[in-house]
Amino acid sequence: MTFAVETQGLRYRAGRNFAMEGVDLHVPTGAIYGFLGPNGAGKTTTIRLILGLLRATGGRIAVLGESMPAARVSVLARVGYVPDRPHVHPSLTVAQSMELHAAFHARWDARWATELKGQFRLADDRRVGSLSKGETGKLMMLLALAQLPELLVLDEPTDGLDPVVRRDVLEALLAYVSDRQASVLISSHLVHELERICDWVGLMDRGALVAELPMREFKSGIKRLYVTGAPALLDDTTPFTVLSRGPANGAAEQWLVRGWTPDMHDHVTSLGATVTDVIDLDLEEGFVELLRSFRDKR
Amino acid sequence: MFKAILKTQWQWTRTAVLLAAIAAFTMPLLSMNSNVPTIQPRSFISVMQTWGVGYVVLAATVGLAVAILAWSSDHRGHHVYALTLPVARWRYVLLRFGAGVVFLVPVVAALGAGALLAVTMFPIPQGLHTYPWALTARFGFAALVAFAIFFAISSATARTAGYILGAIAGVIVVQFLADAAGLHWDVVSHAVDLVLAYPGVLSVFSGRWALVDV
Amino acid sequence: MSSLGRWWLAGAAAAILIGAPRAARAQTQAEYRARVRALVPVWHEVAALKRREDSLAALTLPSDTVRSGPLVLLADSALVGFARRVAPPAAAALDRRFGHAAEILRSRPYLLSRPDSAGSPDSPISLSEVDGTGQARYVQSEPPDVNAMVWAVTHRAAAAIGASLGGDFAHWLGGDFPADTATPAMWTGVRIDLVTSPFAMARACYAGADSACALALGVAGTDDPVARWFDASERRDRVRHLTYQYRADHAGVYNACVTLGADTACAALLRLMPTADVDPPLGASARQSLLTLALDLGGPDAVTRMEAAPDDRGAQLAAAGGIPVDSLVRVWRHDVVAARSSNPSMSWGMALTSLLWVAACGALALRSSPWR
Amino acid sequence: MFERLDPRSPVPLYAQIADDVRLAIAGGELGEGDVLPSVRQLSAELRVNPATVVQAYRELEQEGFVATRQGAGTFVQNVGRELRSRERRQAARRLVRNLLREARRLGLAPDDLRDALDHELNGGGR
Repeated sequence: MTFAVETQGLRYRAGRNFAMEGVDLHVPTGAIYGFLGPNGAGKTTTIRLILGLLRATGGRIAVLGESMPAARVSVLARVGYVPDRPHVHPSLTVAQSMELHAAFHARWDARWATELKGQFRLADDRRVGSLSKGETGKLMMLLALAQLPELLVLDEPTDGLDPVVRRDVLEALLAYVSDRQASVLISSHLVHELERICDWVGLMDRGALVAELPMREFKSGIKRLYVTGAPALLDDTTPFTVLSRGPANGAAEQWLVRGWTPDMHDHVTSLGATVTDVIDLDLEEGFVELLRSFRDKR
Repeated sequence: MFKAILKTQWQWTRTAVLLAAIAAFTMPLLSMNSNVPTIQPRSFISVMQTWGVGYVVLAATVGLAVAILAWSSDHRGHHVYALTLPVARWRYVLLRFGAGVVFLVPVVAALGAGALLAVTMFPIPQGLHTYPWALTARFGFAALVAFAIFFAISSATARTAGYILGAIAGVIVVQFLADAAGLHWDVVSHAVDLVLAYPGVLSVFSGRWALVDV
Repeated sequence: MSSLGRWWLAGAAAAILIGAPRAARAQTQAEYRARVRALVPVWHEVAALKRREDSLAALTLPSDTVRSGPLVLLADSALVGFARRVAPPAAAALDRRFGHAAEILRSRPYLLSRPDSAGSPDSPISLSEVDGTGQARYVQSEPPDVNAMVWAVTHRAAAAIGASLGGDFAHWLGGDFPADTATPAMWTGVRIDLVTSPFAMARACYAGADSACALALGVAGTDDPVARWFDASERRDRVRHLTYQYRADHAGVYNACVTLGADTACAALLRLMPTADVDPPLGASARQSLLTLALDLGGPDAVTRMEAAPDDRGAQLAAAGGIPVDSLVRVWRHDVVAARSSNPSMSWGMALTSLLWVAACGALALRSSPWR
Repeated sequence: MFERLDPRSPVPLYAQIADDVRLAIAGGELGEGDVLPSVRQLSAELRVNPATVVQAYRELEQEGFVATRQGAGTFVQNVGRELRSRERRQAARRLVRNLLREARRLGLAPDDLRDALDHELNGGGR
């Protein structure tokens, strides 16, 4: 498997309160990678490290097969970036900022840019500073897309946008991805938004990568079990991972497990316990549970 | 690429450049107009010297304005946009720098035009000489130096600007302490001399800045 | 009182005693008065000499004397080394400039001392000489520096040598007797004076009229300087700047000149002033530069020749320079005009330095933190 | 067609999309020769990963419901009556399975469900 973004032992320190230790991130080529985590988890910092906006204190970063930040010029020519805060010059008009962007990106697709501008209903002569939040978001997405990137790095691209704009933006993004087979790294703390579009998920908290796995595995593998008569200790032969255990109603216990398949009932039975119920967790619940177990372990 | 930078930077700089060009054009004319031909050469020259301060201030102001405006928009976005452009950073800095230098040209040209017009329009006391070209050249170099200095400061972080202010404050504090301790160190004027005397950074600013001189 | 002083007093007394019998033989009171008047300068001279003697005695007389050519430096033991380093270059400079005329310095010793008794090595050293009034005048050299002291000694000595040319010459000169040879800075200064002079004659001189130069410098004799040197408006301007005393004494003429603008009144008022009080249009620095040029041309014997020349500015300068005064003035004007620097406000060096600084600042900008 | 798409369901999205298409074919909503939306269109419209749509279409193709012609699009195939009814049956079973699971969680007995079903089928719900 090749990776659009790959980090090895990425380390970074900002002040006394924030440190990243040994983050190994893998965004497979062609995947839409949902980068999840609560606010302040280090998502934006990681993205900035990947794009060479910050300098790591340790570790290696490879983007589209080239090492960062050594190859930043050729890498950035192939990467579209939508930052968490608008970065386009506010005093320029929409047309001017497109022109400026086009001047720096050799692969700029002017025709598609015009098309997207119409689709997003952005007026040429509006100054960027006077655009609404939604319009700014659309303009930034337009700029990132029309440069025809192989990798899109989107940092909370829909945060604070209304549903209509969010829909427009995601539609344009998905259309581009299906046309160009581009890889996408999209960070968000709005989990449900990523649920339908991502095929990989990375979960970050407090400067560490908590989990990284394909969405399918994430969704089918993480379950909440209600178990009665559970033994105090589980041995190494257990075929699934118990992320957390806690009391439920009555004598039952609540287990959060990963890697569960229905045929594992037998194993539980062999321990003298009974699984009374298996609850599927959606991404958000799984995300919350994972975070909780991760924080408990620390 | 340079064209695009030039175009956008012009957007931010044009008002300042326009005002400065008008000031640069009118300043030599005004300085002459304030003299009647019958006036004594000595007072004529002293008026010229007084206006000389105006040229110095204008050159410094133009340099400052063009330098700050070159970076203001990037500062507002914390340079994120520029840093994510696929262009080597030194090249981007040079593009901004080059655009700023280009914007100094109309101002210097306006001063040159004003100076040439002034020396042809107004009578000059006998024995005095006019220096329209030298004044324009000096103005140009001074504006360029001011621009370069402020460009360097402005392209840095607030912390760097703080260091520079800190260094100035440090000199003053050392002077203050030396005075308090009864030592006869003239730190401030030494520092000022170092900067203003040839070949200091600001040496182009010191000296005679008169359109008409002996 | 030293023995020398006693001898002088005795001499003075003798002079009076010798004069007295003659006075007694005189027939009239008037003759007595004339005699007394004749003796008064003698008495003044004697008294001055005595005061000089006294003040020399009052100074703590140093034990050592350093001689170099005609130059005599007195210094106490702590400063002898310093004096030995000062004397030879100063004497050499004086010899180059004044040759034989410097001989008068043999009887005018200079005193090096430290005014503060502590006498630390860094404290200033003063150069003293005793003038005709018996006052010890001194200049300080701070910090104690051989070159500065050589400069001080040569300049004091030049003034002393120049004084031998008489009061009229000193008045014409209007400033220090030049000790140094001409420098570009001097010519530049004179040129600016000329160009910016408020007097038409000075500017005419700059514009090329040699006769105007000679007049404006005061080296061409004229019967009526007030009429020749100035035009009507300049005369009126001069009157306007007269001292209060003149205005008060000649209020009528003053008003006629200033208020009514009558040029005859202005000229009349200016003519009432002693000739010495009417300064030529070109200032002291111009006249000093002319003398400097004459001395440069004339070599070491210039001052000696000047002393022998008749008491006329033109003749004295011609004697000094060894060329006719017209030629001297022409050379002088040429040097003044040539002193115009090609470009006072910009130079290639300045341009290059500026570009280097611009490049340096540009490099700094490239190195600044967001751009590394 | 895809209104019921539920990303929070444990059933993978591609399976939901495939189910919806199958059902539409089974129910006659889509007939032979009809063109399915392109991957680009559908993924943008549903805001799902294009890969998900591709996977759904691939599954449908393998099962013989659709055929993809290079450059022209994805077309509904002629599906036999038997396959269609089997698909309908499976859809009904899926619904019931969900219903039962929900009922178990709520502690309802199968008889309660049967009663309720009869009641609803007889128009008692109106």
